Amino acid sequence: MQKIKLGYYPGCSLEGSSREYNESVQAIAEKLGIELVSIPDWNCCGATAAHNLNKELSLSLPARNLALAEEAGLKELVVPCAACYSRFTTTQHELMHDETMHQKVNGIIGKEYKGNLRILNVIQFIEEFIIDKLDDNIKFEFNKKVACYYGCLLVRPNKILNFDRTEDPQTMDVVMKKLGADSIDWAYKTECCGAGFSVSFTEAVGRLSGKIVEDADHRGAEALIVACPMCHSNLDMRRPEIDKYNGKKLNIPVLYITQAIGLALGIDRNILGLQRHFVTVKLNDFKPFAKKIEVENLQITEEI
Amino acid sequence: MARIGVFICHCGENISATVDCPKVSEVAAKFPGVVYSIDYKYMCSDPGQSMVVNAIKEHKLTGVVVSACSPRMHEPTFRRACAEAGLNPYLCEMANIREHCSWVHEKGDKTDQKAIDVVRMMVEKVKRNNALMSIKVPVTKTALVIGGGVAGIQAALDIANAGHKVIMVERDPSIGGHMSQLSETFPTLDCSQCILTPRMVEVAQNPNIKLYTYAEVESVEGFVGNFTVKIRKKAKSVDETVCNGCGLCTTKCPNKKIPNEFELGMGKRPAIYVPFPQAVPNIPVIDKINCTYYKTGKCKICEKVCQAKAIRFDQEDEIIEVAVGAIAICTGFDVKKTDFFPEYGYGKYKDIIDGLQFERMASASGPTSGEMRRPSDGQTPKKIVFVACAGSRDPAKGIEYCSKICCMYTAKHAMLYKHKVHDGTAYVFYMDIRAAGKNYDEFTRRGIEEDGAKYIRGRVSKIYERDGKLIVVGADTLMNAETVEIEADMVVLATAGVANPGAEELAQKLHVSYDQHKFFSEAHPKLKPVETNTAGIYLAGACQAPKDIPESVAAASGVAGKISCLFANNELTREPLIAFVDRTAPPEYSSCTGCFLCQPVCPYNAIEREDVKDRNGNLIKQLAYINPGLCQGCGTCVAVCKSKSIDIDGYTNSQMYYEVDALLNS
Amino acid sequence: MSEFEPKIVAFVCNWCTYAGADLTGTSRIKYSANVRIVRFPCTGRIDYMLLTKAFASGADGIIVSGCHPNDCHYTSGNFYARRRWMVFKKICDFMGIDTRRIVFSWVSAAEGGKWAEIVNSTNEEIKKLGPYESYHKLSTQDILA
Amino acid sequence: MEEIKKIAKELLAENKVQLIVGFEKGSANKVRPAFFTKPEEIDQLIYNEYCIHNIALYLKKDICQKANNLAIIANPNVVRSILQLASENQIAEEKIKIIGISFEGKCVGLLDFKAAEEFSKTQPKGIKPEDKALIEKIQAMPLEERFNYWVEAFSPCIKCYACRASCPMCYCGKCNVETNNPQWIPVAPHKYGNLEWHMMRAMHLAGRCINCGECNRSCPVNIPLNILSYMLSDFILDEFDSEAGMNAVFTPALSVYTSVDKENFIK
Repeated sequence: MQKIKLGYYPGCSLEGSSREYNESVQAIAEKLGIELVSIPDWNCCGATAAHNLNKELSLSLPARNLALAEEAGLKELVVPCAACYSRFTTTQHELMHDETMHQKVNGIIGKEYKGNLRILNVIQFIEEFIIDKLDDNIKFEFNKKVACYYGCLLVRPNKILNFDRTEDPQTMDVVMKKLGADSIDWAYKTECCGAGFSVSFTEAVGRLSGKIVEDADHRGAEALIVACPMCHSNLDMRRPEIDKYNGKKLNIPVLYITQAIGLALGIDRNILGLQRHFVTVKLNDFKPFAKKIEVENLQITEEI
Repeated sequence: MARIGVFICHCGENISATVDCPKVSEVAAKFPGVVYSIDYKYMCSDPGQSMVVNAIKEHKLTGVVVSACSPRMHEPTFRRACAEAGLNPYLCEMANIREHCSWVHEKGDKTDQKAIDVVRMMVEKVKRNNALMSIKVPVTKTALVIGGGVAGIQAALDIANAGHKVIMVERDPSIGGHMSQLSETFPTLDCSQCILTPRMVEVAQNPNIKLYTYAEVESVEGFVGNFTVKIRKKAKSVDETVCNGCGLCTTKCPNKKIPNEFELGMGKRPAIYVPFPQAVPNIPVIDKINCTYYKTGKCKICEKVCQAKAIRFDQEDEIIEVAVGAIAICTGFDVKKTDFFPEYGYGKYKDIIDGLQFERMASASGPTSGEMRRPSDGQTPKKIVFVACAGSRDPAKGIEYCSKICCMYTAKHAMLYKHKVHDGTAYVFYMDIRAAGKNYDEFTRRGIEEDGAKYIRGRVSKIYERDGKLIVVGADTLMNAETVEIEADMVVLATAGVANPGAEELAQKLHVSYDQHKFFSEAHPKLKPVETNTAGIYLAGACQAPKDIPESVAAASGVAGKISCLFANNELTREPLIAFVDRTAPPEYSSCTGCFLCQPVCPYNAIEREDVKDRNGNLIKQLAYINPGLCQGCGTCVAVCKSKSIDIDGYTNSQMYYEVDALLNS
Repeated sequence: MSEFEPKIVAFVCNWCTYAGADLTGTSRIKYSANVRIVRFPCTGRIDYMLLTKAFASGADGIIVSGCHPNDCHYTSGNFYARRRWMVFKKICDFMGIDTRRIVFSWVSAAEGGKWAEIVNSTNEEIKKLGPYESYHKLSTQDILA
Repeated sequence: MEEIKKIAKELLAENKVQLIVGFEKGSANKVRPAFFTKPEEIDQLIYNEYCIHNIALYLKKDICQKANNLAIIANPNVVRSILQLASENQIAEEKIKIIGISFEGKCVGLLDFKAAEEFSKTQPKGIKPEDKALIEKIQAMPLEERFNYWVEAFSPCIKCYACRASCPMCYCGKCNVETNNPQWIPVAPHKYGNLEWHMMRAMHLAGRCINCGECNRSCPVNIPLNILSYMLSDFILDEFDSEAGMNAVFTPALSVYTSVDKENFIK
């Protein structure tokens, strides 16, 4: 089998607070014969500070990474962090629609960014390169009730991303159903988790994330599934503030979708970094995989 | 020698604020052939028109250029003025320096130059205008009314009562339209059906009205006074001439589980059905898609029970061709369905309904016999939320326009709810209350002050279900924009009024224009609100834009008035701007070579083959001949003719050539 | 020297684009004053000889515009026009006549904004291309020579 | 050759036609068009590889118009011209007998229109390689160069109208170039008038030209006029699947449309 080679931008979170996200992405990629090539000499994407302060800077930082990836001969770039993904796609969109700015940014970064790169978030990466391989490699069914949490950045703004339905996204649910999970319909799929206030205003995070965790728990979900390091931090790490807001202790764990896939593929929990979570991930008793699971693929592009 | 007069209008300040009118007039005076040039504040006013009349007489003008607004606005005005002065009206042209110049450009030399150029181009054109005589065509004094809602009913009755024949075409099995679905009407709360059904019966009984229900317009040809319309009468599978409307078939039909369209899916109906008890005509139709016989070849119970022997399974669609002189489009509107709203669950929550569904629920003849029972479990909702402007006035992701009727019907809904569920609470989320109309504001106030509807000014961001309740999340902008969450039992979305599906297709059949929302366009937003750009075709009701009942009825009567005016004459006058083939002396007879490559391009089959014969009847030549009665003046044949043997009055080769040529001299 | 202001002639049909341009006016949407509108009953009437005539008369750019397909007031004039434009464009291209200077468009009576956009974008494009000297020279100097 | 003469002689002898249009010997080795009205004149009739001119041209001239019926010696170009003229209501089937000659010079006997249509389809068509090469060469030129190429190519034109006179499709009684109110095309043979004249002619022939190349042969100053029409014919065949000279009942490309015609060039 020929090895698939894809560009990879881990970003700062995946090297720091969200090491387990990086580990789980790498683990499932390796398991399924995909090589993720990091962009040489990558730099910060600029989120979330740059675009509030300086437009040129906020476009130049991602543009340099994109140009580097192009120079390295990469065609696709997998960007697991939702914030990085948002900055990259926004930059691509803005530069491709504003020739003056494009030239200016090329000048700043001292490179020519052509815009030929396909930028993939983790869900798009899974849909395109993972999902078809699952049937042959899956060991366990992820037979749990899960609440897929998309957060704000993964599907917005629709005009730029043209990915999934903004108000009621479905792509993660489809992946989880494919793993055998019972993916529930719930109310907080795309509500704000508190994001950048994680450090500066933890009370707000407690309130916002509190509602999210409470609703998932209330509807009987056994795990929250996420695809963004920021969401994960808030929902997992800020559990004391969350519990304080809700006035009760909630034990529902928060998993990256790549960790869930890893578990289904039978990868060791520690390789997937599950031990790093603040909320203990107790999920076990997975059923051995018996037969292929057919999932109806929803029409996910939204008409505007 | 041409003696052209140029009249530059200031249009108050509409033109003069941007264009230096005296300068334009001064420059125009020096154009070759111009003998008189003047500017004035309001050319279309009485004194302005008199200036034109007097100048024609005094300066013996042979042509007039009025440089003012769009010819679509005032060309008839000034042509009349010319005629009054004894100048052939077709020797008058307008140079558009308002819509195409002063309103769209900044003040300055470039704009002045443009105005001057436009006048010069029109002067060169008008020099070559021909004196024309208008064309008389006979009028077929029968009107076609498309759509049998309240607007169609009103238009048909008014025209019929004026003594003219009317043909009404309705797509559904019964006339009545959306109004027949409503429970009560604002601002009087009188019962909709009580006021409508007598009018429906009147339509059926009026000897001047021929009604085709379950029928659609197939094609339209011809022009004002002389349309030929093909109507497709869909097979009802019931012989209308025999059926006595006893309704036994509908009660015996074994397949009664079909979602009822009239009840917007909230009730069920059999495969053979009349849409509602007061239907006109009271003749059932068989829904071929759901009928067991049509699906499996077995059943025919309706045929067995029908004592009148009216069931006709082998009935086929019938095409009827009618000749009419005028057409009224009264096709109405539709409401956006709740599945349009992702933030409100894409229509997946049963207890989120639209306004029209609420009307059925509130109607005594509706699926709940007028009791408030929510669709999911039949419980009486104790807390109900009405969302006004659901998706409307939202250019970002919804529908940008205001649907106008929702503020009023939402107030009505809240009141009806409170009248039926005394201990219930009704919340209304709104952006603005637009209650402009006679007794309208009083009505909404009554809803708030007397019936206690709780109005919250803000939009609803999201609705989700939790523990059997609908959680409505919104903002109260009058309370520091705080988030409001209401646990509701039922939600009613006042969704936008949108164009009917099929409106675009109908517009294309009729060759009338429509706007970006697929609503039909009026000829002028203020002065020709019921006319379309196509002579002889008129608009009434909500097919033009969302309208309430009084407005629809008023427009319908307006249309009836317009059509009656048209029918008051036996002949009508048509603009003589039509194509013709040149004729010259023998032995040429014409430069036409008789290739007839013009023939296939004519949309009106107006081009005929004329035989030129000698004295003994021998054919000398075959030439194209354009039937002036049929030609509508598109001029496509003119551009197709290689030998330039065809020309078109009003836009002759010479006129257009010199209009363009005038550019060179600037 | 002042900036080059192109001379643009617009051949439009009466029912859609002329009315659309009227709507631009009533909506007070501003656009370049370099355009001169010539009204025809229908795009079907627009003779290609008038296009070359316009270039010869000093036009730097031409807009030809009418009703969208299926919207023609006369049913089908725009369809015949569309074919004629295709062939005309082909022969122009072949003969080295600059077809970047001829903009074809559909602008309906409801598209006042689109009309302004078409005029402005054409104006910008022609500004970039500069005056159509090669054709103007041909039509003026050679006649005199 | 003998067969042609036999048919022609019989047609005249049996009074089936009043006139036969063909060729006779010209000066030196040349041939020239000739009109035969008596059987004994047929001895002068010849047909050889030099008889390439499109004599369908004469069908619209007085001599043929006045004859009640006639026959014509018709190579594939002539046959196609007749079919195209017929489709444009310029010649009636009852009036004409076609003595068909294939491209190899073989007589195929008398053809009615139906047979002529079949015959027309079997005969070679398409553009000669050298013409195609020239078209491609021109298309590859930058815009300005292309324009100058044609301006220069047309500059020797003296507006003699030989192209028009030799073209069977140019049958208008009053040519557009002769209309003078307005004067659409300047008559003087300067660069501008020449450019517009040749462009107009190409447009008038668009979808109607049968690609006989007569305009090119007749041009005294050797302007490659034929490639204008060739290029368009090729485009029209490609784009609209429409080809002139193949059917006696036919509507040329510019007098019809389909709802799916391309409009990617329209904003």
